[in-house]
Amino acid sequence: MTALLHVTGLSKRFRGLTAVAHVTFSVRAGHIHGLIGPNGAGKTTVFNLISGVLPPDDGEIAVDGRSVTRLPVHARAGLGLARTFQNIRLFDGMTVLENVATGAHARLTATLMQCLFRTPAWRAEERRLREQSLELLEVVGLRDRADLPAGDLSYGEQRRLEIARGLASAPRLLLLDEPAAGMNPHETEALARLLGRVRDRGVTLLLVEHDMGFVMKLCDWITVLNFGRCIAEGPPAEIRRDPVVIEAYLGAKGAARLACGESSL
Amino acid sequence: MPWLDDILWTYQTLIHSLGINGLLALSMYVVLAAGQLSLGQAAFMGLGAYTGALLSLHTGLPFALVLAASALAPAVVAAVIGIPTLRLTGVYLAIATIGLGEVLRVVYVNAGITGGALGLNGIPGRTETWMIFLALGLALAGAFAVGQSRIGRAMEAMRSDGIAAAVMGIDRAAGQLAALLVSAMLAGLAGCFSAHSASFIGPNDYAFETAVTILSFAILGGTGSPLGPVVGALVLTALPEVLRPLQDFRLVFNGLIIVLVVLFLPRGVVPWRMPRLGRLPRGMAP
Amino acid sequence: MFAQQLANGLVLGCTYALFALGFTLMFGVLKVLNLTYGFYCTAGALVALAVAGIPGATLWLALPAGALAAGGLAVVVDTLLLMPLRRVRAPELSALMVTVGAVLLLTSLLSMGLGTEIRRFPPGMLGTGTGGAVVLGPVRLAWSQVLIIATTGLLVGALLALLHGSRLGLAIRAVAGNEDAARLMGVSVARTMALVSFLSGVMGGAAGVLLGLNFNAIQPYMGESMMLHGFAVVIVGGLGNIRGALLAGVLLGVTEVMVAGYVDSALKDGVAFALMMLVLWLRPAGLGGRVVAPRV
Amino acid sequence: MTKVFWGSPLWGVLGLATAILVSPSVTAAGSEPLTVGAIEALTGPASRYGIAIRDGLDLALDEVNAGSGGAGGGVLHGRTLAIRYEDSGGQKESAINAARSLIGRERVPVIIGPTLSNEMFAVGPVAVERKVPIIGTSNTANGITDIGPTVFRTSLPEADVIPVTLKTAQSRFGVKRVAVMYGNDDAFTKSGFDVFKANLDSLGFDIATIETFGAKDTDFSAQLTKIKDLGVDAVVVSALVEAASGILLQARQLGLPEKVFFIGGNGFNSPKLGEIAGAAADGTLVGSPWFIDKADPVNQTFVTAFRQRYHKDPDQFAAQAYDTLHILAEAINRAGSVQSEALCQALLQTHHEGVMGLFTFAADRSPGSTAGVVVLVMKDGRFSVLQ
Amino acid sequence: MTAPLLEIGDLTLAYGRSPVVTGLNLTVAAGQVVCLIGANGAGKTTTLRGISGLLKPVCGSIRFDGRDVTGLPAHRIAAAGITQVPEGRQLFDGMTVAENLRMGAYGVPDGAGLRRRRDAVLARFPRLAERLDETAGLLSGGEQQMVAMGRALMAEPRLLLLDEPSMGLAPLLVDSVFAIIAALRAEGRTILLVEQNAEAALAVADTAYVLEGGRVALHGRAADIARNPAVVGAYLGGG
Repeated sequence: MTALLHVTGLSKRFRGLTAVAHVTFSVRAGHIHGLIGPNGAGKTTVFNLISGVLPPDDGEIAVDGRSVTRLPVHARAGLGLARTFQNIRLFDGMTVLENVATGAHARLTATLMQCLFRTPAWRAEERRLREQSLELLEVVGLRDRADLPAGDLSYGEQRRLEIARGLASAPRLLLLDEPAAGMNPHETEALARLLGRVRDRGVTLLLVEHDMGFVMKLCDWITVLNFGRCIAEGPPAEIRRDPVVIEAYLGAKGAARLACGESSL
Repeated sequence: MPWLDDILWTYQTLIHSLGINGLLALSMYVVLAAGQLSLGQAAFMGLGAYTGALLSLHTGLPFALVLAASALAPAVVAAVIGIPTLRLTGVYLAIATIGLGEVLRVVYVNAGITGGALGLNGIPGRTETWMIFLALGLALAGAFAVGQSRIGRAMEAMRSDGIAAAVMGIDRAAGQLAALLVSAMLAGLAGCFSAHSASFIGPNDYAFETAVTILSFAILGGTGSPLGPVVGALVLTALPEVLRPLQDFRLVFNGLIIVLVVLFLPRGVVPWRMPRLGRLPRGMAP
Repeated sequence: MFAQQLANGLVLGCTYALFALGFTLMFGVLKVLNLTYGFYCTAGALVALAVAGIPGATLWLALPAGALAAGGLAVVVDTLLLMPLRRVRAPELSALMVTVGAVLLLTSLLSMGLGTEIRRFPPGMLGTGTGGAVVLGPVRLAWSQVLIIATTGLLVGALLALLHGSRLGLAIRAVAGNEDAARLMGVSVARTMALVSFLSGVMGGAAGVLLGLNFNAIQPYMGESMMLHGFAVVIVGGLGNIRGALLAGVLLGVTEVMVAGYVDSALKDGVAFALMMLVLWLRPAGLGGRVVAPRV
Repeated sequence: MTKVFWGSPLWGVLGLATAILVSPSVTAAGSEPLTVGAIEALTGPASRYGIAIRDGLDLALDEVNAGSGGAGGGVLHGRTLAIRYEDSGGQKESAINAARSLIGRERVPVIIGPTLSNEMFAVGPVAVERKVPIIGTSNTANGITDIGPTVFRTSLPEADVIPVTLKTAQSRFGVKRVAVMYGNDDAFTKSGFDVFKANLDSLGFDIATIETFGAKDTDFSAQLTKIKDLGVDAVVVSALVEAASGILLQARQLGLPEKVFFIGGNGFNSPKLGEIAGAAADGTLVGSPWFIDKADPVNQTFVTAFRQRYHKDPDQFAAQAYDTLHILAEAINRAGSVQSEALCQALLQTHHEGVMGLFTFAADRSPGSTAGVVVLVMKDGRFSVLQ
Repeated sequence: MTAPLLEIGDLTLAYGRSPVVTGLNLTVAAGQVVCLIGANGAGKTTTLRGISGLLKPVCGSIRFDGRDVTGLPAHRIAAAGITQVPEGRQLFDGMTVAENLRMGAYGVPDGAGLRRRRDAVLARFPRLAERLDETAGLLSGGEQQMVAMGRALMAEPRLLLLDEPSMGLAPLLVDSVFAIIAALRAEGRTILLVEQNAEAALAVADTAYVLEGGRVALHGRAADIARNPAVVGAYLGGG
């Protein structure tokens, strides 16, 4: 397996604060890769840098060996990069189905002329798009919501819609920013199954998440950030035992206690 | 049927205005649909009018070419204004386009060829009613076709959330610039038609009030679909002619409409929203 | 002649800066491009005119009356049109559009009610007529022009002192910087915004009175015709930047006069726009900084 | 969604619109009043001209119908003359709609107006197309009557007034070197400038500089400072009264010597000039086709009647309109019908002794005589005839 | 225990149409430190925004010191004696440290009272005394957190709401933040604390509430909660 995403020496400062400092890690193709760390550790900033929403002060980002560091946001979608947002950003006025279809923008090929004259090629593409979008909605369980305005969905549904929209571009790498936030355990479990299926479709996932049970169960590999720096990296089993990580989360006492009895909610 | 001819003759200007204002409203829609506000539609219209009138007065170009040139000239100017301002927030384009209206007025007033403050008169009446409505029909059909394609979805996405749209691979600045260019072309076309319909144009015909009137077409109609602005234009163009007493209050009325509609009827009188994904294969409903 | 032209430019520039002050303050705090601002200028001048018609009234009564009335009007407009939009967090352009409609509504109502003819202050008010000029070597300045320069300097100073030296100013800056945090500190954001509207209106009104006095011409469209220059000044100076507005106002005034005096007066009207486009292309944040970038 | 659409207020509006558009118009026939059309700017910024014109027309109309001309009341042996006014608001497009409606629906035989030269450029071709005579009472721009063979005007173009003023300045005050200022964004002032320029050249003046300004400008200091340095005898200005008074005031503020006086175009010809500019306006020369204090009895009768009816002083627009309606009534009677060619012919034969003096049409359908032109001079805020 | 200083009954809060907090009951007694823990998105910050008036409740009641403050605007609630240190600090970036502190006591007129408060805050955060004239936005993260807490203490609040005070801080600074909270507690101040760092929060608190999906999943004495294996597991994910 090769590295699909390669991040080297990434740094970002906001005014006086160093949000990300010399972060280096790789995401292997076919993996579900977790990015964890306490609040304010710089995880979302790393996402913003990878997706291009923010320009880095320093460092390199490469997708499939090709540097995307200086590409504008919209150009990265064409390289197979998609993402969701921590504070859900759907197109509220558009329907659920249209949101998914918009997600496919970068891979559609219809030209202005084809759209204007509704050529057979355009029709075929739109028909395929519609089918694929409905199928994606099926996958995230929103098929029966297809014609509602996205703004009318519940919180959990909106999260799932964002994932469907992210998948619509048939990305190679999907960045998920706290996909389980605000979900109850039942929903979280369903989400885990969904993401498993997504990986099985051949999509590599990089996710930021706070629900540790979720992360530990789902991820193949984990990178831990604290104070904008990488403090640990490895498979879940290792990370769970890594004293540096434990200290970052619980402090030394909690870590000691954790060593005795493990259980989950 | 002479009485019909008479009615058509009597209302010819009104009928032309209905179509021309429909085109202008559509030009406003194209910008608004992409999430920007231009107050330069009147200026683009004026540029089209002057370009068309000068070509007709001084060259023997066929009308089709004159129309094409009148659409292109404002598009070039729109690019000069749009490229720096579309990188910034919406207010910059609004300000720059208001300024454009003023500066073009200064140009018309000072350039010898434009007849200065006296304007241009004796412009041949080359506009036929069918041309206007053919253009309006085509523009409307085009707006629908494009609006229901990936381009239309991209426009609404960039209006709704610029960052999310960018992440979907949508180039916001380029999309909004394209919308502005198309809009300028439509307005230029409308200007060319109006110049060849009224036979006389002057530098003060394309001022701020005209821009606001065009905006009021779009706002009244609503921007959920291209139909809204056109209906708005038809209503606001016919109304003063129908309700003569309203004439005195024309500008007051336009201003009032914008204020009331934005505050109380944000989706306009045609609240219908155009679907962005064709409902082609109905068969596979769940 | 050069010295006189420089003085002419300075006076003209001060009128631009004076006009733009309230406009830029309003944008800086309320984050709204309020096109009705030009109307406050007209309203101030007209109210001052009405007060000046009362026997025994002087400029020192008419000026504050006009300014306060314009301030009151600004609060009414803000409360009726912009507050409801703020409450539902309507998009930025909605607020701009409402003011586009409102300025057309107000101006055309006024010109219907009063006619568009020019009015003037009664003769004998400070600076009107031909009398009263200060001669400094080759430069002649009418008293009304001196008054404009002095008022502009005074208002810029007073505004900066208010913003940086008082509790109220602190609250205004806090609201401009971070609305929610200001709320948590006990600042009534609604009241502060009303206050800013009022202050802007007062400055617009005062500018209107002084412009009317200096140029002896008051009519419903006077504010609107200042708007383009107002835009140019706030863009060149940097949106929301008070020192920038002063700088850009004077720069614009001097440039216009120099172009008219030494190049061609026909080009004078294009200067504002040219300067604005130049800044937009080269330095969109304006000379004073503070760019309002979109969310991408 | 569709439900909302069909229930929207839009349909009520459209329905109303259709109902009014298709409703039949009432046409005049038989011994009913003879109705002529008038398109004037009765609202909007130009309404002060339009309303003055309507006042003048209405005054003359009542005189015609009362038979003050001596030959019985009305026109064509007793038919009452009536005027149907359409408001253009000073807007070109409204003016065209008004003209089409007057001609196509109301079938008026002749139109008076419209108020502004710009409007005439737009409306003229429409009237010419249907061969309807149209008489401008206030259009002073060049080229008005070139629009077509049924376009007349009774207003003296600036081209007739300005040479008189300039010659007076040359002969009486020895003016040689002048500076010129004009508002370049207004058709009226621009065309006034064109005439000034042509006549200054042909009369051999030395033009030191030509400066421009905008109609909305309030600051003229840059131009005036430049002029001040050029040492001219007079400043020739083509401006509307707003800008004109501003220019006069600022010129004195900037210390332009008292002996340098101003020569104005028709825009200066307003009592407002003295009211606003006061002493700064002293010495200003302006030519006018009419003056309120002209001593001839026709004028005195008009002024008295006007004051009595409207409780205000007439201006030149009212005077021109007043004459125009009398000229039209006489022409209708001479033609014996309102048929287009006959009426045009009759108009061309006009020989009317009115408030503006003796009026005839030249072959180009513009006024044929400048005998009525007077040169006025400003003193203590009021114009008086230069003796 | 005396009557609670803050009493929340059946509080429901929503952004737009989606409820984030439902039927929340919570009390804070005077002199107590109460902490609110839970996963991201559980509704902790939303609860604080509801209490401080930044978010109008959909239903439910908030009583402060026996007075109903439900639905009051934020500035009135601040005037009543509740001060929030918001998540991410939310300083007035363009203002100086001194001005930020001044804003904290916005309701207090200039004078001796104000000087006394300022001296007290500067005594607590001596580092800020050296930084008074610097622009707040350019300070380091730790210093910014000090400004944020100092600004809130300028109001001498009767109830202090702290939202994630340790967020993004280096370990040494986290320790000092909790030391300050402990000191405030020792002085008898009443604090409602939202914290990701559950361990540290529970150590300093008297009472704790565990939020899950916008509802209270657990509550009790902080010491008991800290020993609850379910809570412990939730923070590093059990097997």
